Amino acid sequence: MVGPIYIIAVALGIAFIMGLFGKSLKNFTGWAMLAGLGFMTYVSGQWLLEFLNNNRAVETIYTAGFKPPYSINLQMGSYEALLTFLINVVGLLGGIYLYKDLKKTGTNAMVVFLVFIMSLNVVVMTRDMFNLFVFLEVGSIATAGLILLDKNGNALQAGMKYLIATGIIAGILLIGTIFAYYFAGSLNIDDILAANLGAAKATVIAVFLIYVSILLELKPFPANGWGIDVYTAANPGIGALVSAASATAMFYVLYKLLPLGGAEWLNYIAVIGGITFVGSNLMGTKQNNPNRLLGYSSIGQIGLLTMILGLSDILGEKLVFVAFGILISHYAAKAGLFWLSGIIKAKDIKGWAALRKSPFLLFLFGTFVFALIGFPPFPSFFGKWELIMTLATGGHWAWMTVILVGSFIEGIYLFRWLGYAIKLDHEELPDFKIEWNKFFPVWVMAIVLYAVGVYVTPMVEGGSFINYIPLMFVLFLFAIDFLPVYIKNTVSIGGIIWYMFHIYPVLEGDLLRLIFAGIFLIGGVLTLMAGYSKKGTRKGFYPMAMMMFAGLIGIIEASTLLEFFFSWELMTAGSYFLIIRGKRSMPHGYSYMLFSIAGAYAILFGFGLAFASGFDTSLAALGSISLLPTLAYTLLAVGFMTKTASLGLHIWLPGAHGEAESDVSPMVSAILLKAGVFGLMILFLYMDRASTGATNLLYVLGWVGALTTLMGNMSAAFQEDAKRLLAYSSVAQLGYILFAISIMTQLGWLAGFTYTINHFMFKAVLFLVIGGIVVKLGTHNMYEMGGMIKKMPFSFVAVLISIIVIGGIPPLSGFAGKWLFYNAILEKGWYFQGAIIFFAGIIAFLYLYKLIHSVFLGQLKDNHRNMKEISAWILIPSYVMIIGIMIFSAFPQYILKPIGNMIAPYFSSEALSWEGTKALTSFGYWDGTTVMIVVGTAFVLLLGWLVALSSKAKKIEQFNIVFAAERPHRPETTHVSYNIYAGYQKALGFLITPFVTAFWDAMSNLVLEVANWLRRIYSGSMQNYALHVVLFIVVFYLIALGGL
Amino acid sequence: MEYIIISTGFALALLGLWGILSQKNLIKIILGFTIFNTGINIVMVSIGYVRGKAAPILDVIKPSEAADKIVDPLPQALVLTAIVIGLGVTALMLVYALNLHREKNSLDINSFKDLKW
Amino acid sequence: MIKKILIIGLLAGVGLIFFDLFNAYQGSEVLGKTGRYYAENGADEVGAANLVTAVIVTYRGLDTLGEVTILFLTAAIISFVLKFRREDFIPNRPVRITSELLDSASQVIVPVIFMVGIYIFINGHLTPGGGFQGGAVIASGVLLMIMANPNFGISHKVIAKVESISGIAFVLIGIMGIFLAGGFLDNRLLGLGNLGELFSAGVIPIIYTFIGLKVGAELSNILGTISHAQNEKN
Amino acid sequence: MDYSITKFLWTLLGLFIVLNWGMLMSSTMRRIGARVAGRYGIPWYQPWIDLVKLYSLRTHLTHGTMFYIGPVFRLMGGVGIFLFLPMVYGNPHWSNYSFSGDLVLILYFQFFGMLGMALGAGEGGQPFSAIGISRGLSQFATIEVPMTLAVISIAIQYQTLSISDIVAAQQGGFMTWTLWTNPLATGAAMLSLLGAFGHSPFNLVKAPNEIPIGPPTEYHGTFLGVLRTNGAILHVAEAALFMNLFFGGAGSWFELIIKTFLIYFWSVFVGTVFPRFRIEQSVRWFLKVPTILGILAIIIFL
Repeated sequence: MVGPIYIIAVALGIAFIMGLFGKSLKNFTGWAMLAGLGFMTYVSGQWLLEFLNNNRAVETIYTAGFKPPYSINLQMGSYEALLTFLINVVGLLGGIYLYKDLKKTGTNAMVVFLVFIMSLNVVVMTRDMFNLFVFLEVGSIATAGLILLDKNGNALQAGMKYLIATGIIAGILLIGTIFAYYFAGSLNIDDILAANLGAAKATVIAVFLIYVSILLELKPFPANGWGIDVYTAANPGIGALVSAASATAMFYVLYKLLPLGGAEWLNYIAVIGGITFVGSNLMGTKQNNPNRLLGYSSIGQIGLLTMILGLSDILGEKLVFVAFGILISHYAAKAGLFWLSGIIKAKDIKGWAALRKSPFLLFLFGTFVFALIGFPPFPSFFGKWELIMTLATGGHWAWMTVILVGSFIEGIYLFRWLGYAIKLDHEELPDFKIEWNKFFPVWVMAIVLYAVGVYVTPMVEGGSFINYIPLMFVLFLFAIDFLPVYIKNTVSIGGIIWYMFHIYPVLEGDLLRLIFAGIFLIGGVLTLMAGYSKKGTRKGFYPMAMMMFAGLIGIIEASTLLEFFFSWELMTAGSYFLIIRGKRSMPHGYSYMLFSIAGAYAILFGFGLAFASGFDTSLAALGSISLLPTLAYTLLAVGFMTKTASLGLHIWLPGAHGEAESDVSPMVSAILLKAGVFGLMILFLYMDRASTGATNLLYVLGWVGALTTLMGNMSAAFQEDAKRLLAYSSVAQLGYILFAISIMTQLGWLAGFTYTINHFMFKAVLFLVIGGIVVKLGTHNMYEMGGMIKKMPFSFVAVLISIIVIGGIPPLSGFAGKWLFYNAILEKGWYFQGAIIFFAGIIAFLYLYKLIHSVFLGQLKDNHRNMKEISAWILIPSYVMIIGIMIFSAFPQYILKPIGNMIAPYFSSEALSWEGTKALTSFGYWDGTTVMIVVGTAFVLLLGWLVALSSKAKKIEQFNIVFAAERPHRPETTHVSYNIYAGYQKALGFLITPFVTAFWDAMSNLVLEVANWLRRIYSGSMQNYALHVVLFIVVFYLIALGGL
Repeated sequence: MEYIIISTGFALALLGLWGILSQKNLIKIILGFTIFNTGINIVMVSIGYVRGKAAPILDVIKPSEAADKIVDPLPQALVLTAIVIGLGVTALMLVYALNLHREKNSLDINSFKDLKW
Repeated sequence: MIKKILIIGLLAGVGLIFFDLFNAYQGSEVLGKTGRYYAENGADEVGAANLVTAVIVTYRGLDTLGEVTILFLTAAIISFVLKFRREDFIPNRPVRITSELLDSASQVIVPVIFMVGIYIFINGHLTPGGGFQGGAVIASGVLLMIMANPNFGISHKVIAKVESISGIAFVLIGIMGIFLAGGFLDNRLLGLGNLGELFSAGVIPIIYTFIGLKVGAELSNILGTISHAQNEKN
Repeated sequence: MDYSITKFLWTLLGLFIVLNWGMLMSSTMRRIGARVAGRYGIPWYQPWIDLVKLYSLRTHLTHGTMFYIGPVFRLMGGVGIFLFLPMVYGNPHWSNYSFSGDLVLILYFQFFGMLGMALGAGEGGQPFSAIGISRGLSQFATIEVPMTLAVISIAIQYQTLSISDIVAAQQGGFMTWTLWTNPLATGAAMLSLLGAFGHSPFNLVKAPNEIPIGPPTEYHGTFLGVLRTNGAILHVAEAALFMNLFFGGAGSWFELIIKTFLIYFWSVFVGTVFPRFRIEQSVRWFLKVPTILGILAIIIFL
């Protein structure tokens, strides 16, 4: 074992030696620096291993061979080992990253760099107050030097601001230290802590001074303009170090000194942290300079960490895990992002669209963003989870809200940025070249994130259940991403099918889950089949699709809250990437993500309440929510409804589904939406229905569902874009389902299931076929199509059948839903909602006819004359679905009966009974099979009759019509499609004025305006920044000690 | 006695702070900073003072009776360190000021507002 | 205007803090625990007559190391911040002729100054003063030379060598402490000798000599760089 | 559930009766209309002649498969409603295949024909057809609102959706008819009936007096014949549906003929009195008075 003291000794030794030979041999100094960093990394690393493997006692190093407090002592415990290791790793990587720049500036720069990292080590290890001060100063002077690595005016100004601010702070710390010595009679931190200075009226000032200076070093909002400027102006490589290494060290200093003042100071710290977290994220929303944005984000994250320390007495033994989870994510992600920024060198985040030139970097970027927001499988996810759960246990709703709101705001800008990088079409993209030394560190950081994420998973309560098999599969698909489509497609389909067999025995007997598993997996296979029609390699499609399916199936498998949420987030992430693949889907993918995050946080909050009610980690906890049950139910419902796109939360859907790729739309529409339905069903089944909160909620949801349906169908009727029409139709269909299951009777749920299954099948067919046609004809506008029945008969039949199902026309299965609806509504007594539902149901015919007529009937356009049928790979899955529909229509009892039996126990009355093929309720009866037979027979007879009458009808060509004895010259003029429901719109269009969209726009503008107004405090004048610092001190003093 | 010293120290620190916050000329601000530091140093020394005791140098004082005859050596040691650190920082600030002046040909604090928001 | 009021308000606030501190301070009649320890054991443990030196160099040697490092850093930073391209460099810029008095006086005084400086840090463990003070004095001598002859070029090479070697020596002595004595920077490598003599207090005189050289070198280096920077045409 | 051949034949016979009665009724109505307009009008047997003529026309021109089977769908719609509707109360022979589904089935089976027709006409590529269809759909989408409300209302009233049971509940004299027991629902339904039958003022869908417009524009010969046949059946069937729901059903064919005549006459009567609405006008109209009536009809049961 190499003693920790050698970190200092060797680093300084090398530094001095470099000074000695630096001038003469340049290369030597470079390697010497790296060797020094490497050595430090090695020392701290070996100590870390030592503490991990055989948990040995904490090592104390006495300098000068005298015992503290008379001499300075350092300490190397597990935390010190970990943090020094982190610092040294980022130091080493940073050294590699900056190697060329440092070398250009010369030996001295390298010396400074080396000493900088060393000083951070000492800051972490030292147990002496004054020594802490000294090495903080070493660190800040080194920083002030490194800022000037790129000599530009901005860097100079930033450095000056930094010097002045830290100068003042250091002074305050110095006074605090000397008085601490005066009161405690010692400079040793442990002695000072033991002296309990917080108690006495006089001595508490010293405590205050120390706290305030340490907090100020952590750049609290608003006294952090100087810090942000440093991030902005300095070389990103330095930004990475300041954000990852210095912040880590300072964070640990705060942790060391936390007990200084006693409990009541923790609240102040937490509040300051919270304000910083929310405030600086808020201002980030208005920021376009990448480095500055990262600065805001870093400060926000450190604010969160500060806040967590402030909440330490609440978090108890969870503190370490939570703090570590979030710290490590911030550390790796920020370092990575700053380094990326250094590679791209864009002045504006729009410029990051250049990342598209190297998909791998893009992948890394995505990794970092998702890690920062706290998506699985990254440590921050588990950190946040534990954090929320623990806070909930203590009943600290306010803190939970602050955390979730802050994280959401962070999502606002991070995902706008990611969206730009993935999709934005931006002129003058900076073109960058990747040198290995710049690329390697970023790469390592990404690995760290994944590795640590997987490593900490079992440490979370119930985390060990999380099933990583699907994720491994995703990883594998990433590995083979370079292969052509058909191979990856086969692999994916194979994987899903294999998983079907794997999961069937698990779910056997649980019909509810079995049905949804069927929808997700079978649907997955069928929709993927369409992928065979695609050419090329489709980079990144398959991993993301599989990630979505992994999430979906995970939701089904989940037995604990954690698993459920884990999979939920996974699904969100995957689907986001699928959606944003579309040509024009950047804004839609963005709003989808925002709604999803907000929803996820609502769910998280609800889960927190559920967990806190009984410390039960299993999903059953939803059944016994005793803390604010109404709020919990509402939050959960809202969370799930963001996925089902119910009225008010629907605005992301039309764009997202409409603009997505032709085979992605069916995935996200027919399959993904069902995840929300599943969530709602689980919630409704578990929750205590007797409670007034639940009943009121259900009543409201009933109305929401009904209105959603009306809005969806009506909007669909006025669309000209085929895919948006279908998207709105999905909104409406999900409205039906929401309404049905809110009824909470056996009939209602049967209706709900019928709709779920039907919508899954026909929407898959419609999106597949229409999507295929849209691609083939190269337009979304229906009025530019027409007459396709001649060219694509199979597609026509598929669409026709789906339409009959949507319309609920007997004899097809859609009618089953309508019939069940009627009975359910009469039984429940929700007559008016019911009336709205049926009204909407009839409006459906408007868009259905518009769709099929404008695309397949009417006049064939000249430029489509030599169109062929769409790819068989699209038709095959469609027709599989059609067969499914037909079976369901002819023999509904085989599906509805077992479902009825399954859900019967949950409901008081068993309302539906069966006589053979005949379904009976207290109101009416319906016999699907007979209807099928009767209609079938009669239809055949009548057809036969007509054929007999006019067997040899003569086929005439397109323009041969009764057109006022004229012959229409152009099909465009004759094809009646554009805005055909003008009259209807005139009469009822006012019903769908986009209030909701307007509302959300107003909201987002509000946020941006507030942000813009807030950030004016950063006037840029270094004097003002000094003023902020002093202001912070004085205000904090007055609040905390009221001037004694 | 020591009260006068320590209050002088505080006064100087305040004075320096005032200089930092109100002066427009960069050099003056830096001067303010040094004054601020000096004040703090004085405060530190006076903390170590023990009434009526001599400097902690054992030339005439016997080590055996040192404990009752000398003032606390530690703060003086700290002050020395603090002074040197202050020196370093000040030097750095001056160099910055020099370069800033090269950039903008001005030392007015308000001419360095390129970074904002 | 508003800003002025704000500033005054803030200063009042800080003043309030200081005032409260002032109230909390009642001077001291006897030594604190730490101070007492030094007073009682300093002499026999470290053997330095100047207890402040004992504290600086030995008890809190790590601080001193950091201190030295800071000067070192500052020098390094300044030298790469003020680095300028050759073509901007005027070898002998026209300067005001320095007065006869200053010129000749400097030639007499400078050696004396140097000697004083050296004396100060060699006797650092016995008399007031030490490495830093001595180094500063030496640097002042250098300053005087520069003032006397603005184009006086200090050889950065030499300075750097002195600086680095003394730094390395400092660290090495520190490390030797780990092996041969109580710990890093322990001064009991050599015998403590008897209190008050020049060759006493273990390695303190040696360390202080190096510090003195180092500080002197660094400060002169800084001065040199800054004065040199004046030679840049702008 | 009886799929026997005899049942089939009885139903066929019923269909025949309904067909002929429908044609007679339509000719009569057209005469009445003509008289009101001061014309002499057609002879009562005109529809039979038309039908024979249409069916015996030799030229059959088709625009394609969907165009060809569109009329079949249409006719299937009419026949279907007839099939699922118990015609004469209490007589198993005339209850047709009503055991396979209740009121809801019939309500939704209406769309079957409409959709088929719309698709068939759509393939014709005739702009007038498309226009007519869009109008028809718009109008129908609002007609159904009062209708649905009325249906819900009587479903609440009788606690059943089975037509036979509803009729059974109305046996016991004139005053037990829904017309009296639930006048609001009846009102709403009868107003929406006006739209369903598509006479003036709600006949913009196929404005008969101008140039031929509306779904059937392209249809001729046999196809038109099929459509006419359907028209006859559909009118009677729908009238019979209303009869069952609101006017105590029918104990015998005679009663059915009278009641259906009166119900049908009601729409003609309104039609001859009022001028034609534009689409948005009729949409608004149906969402005013009839809808309010329907809502009241439900409110009274709350």
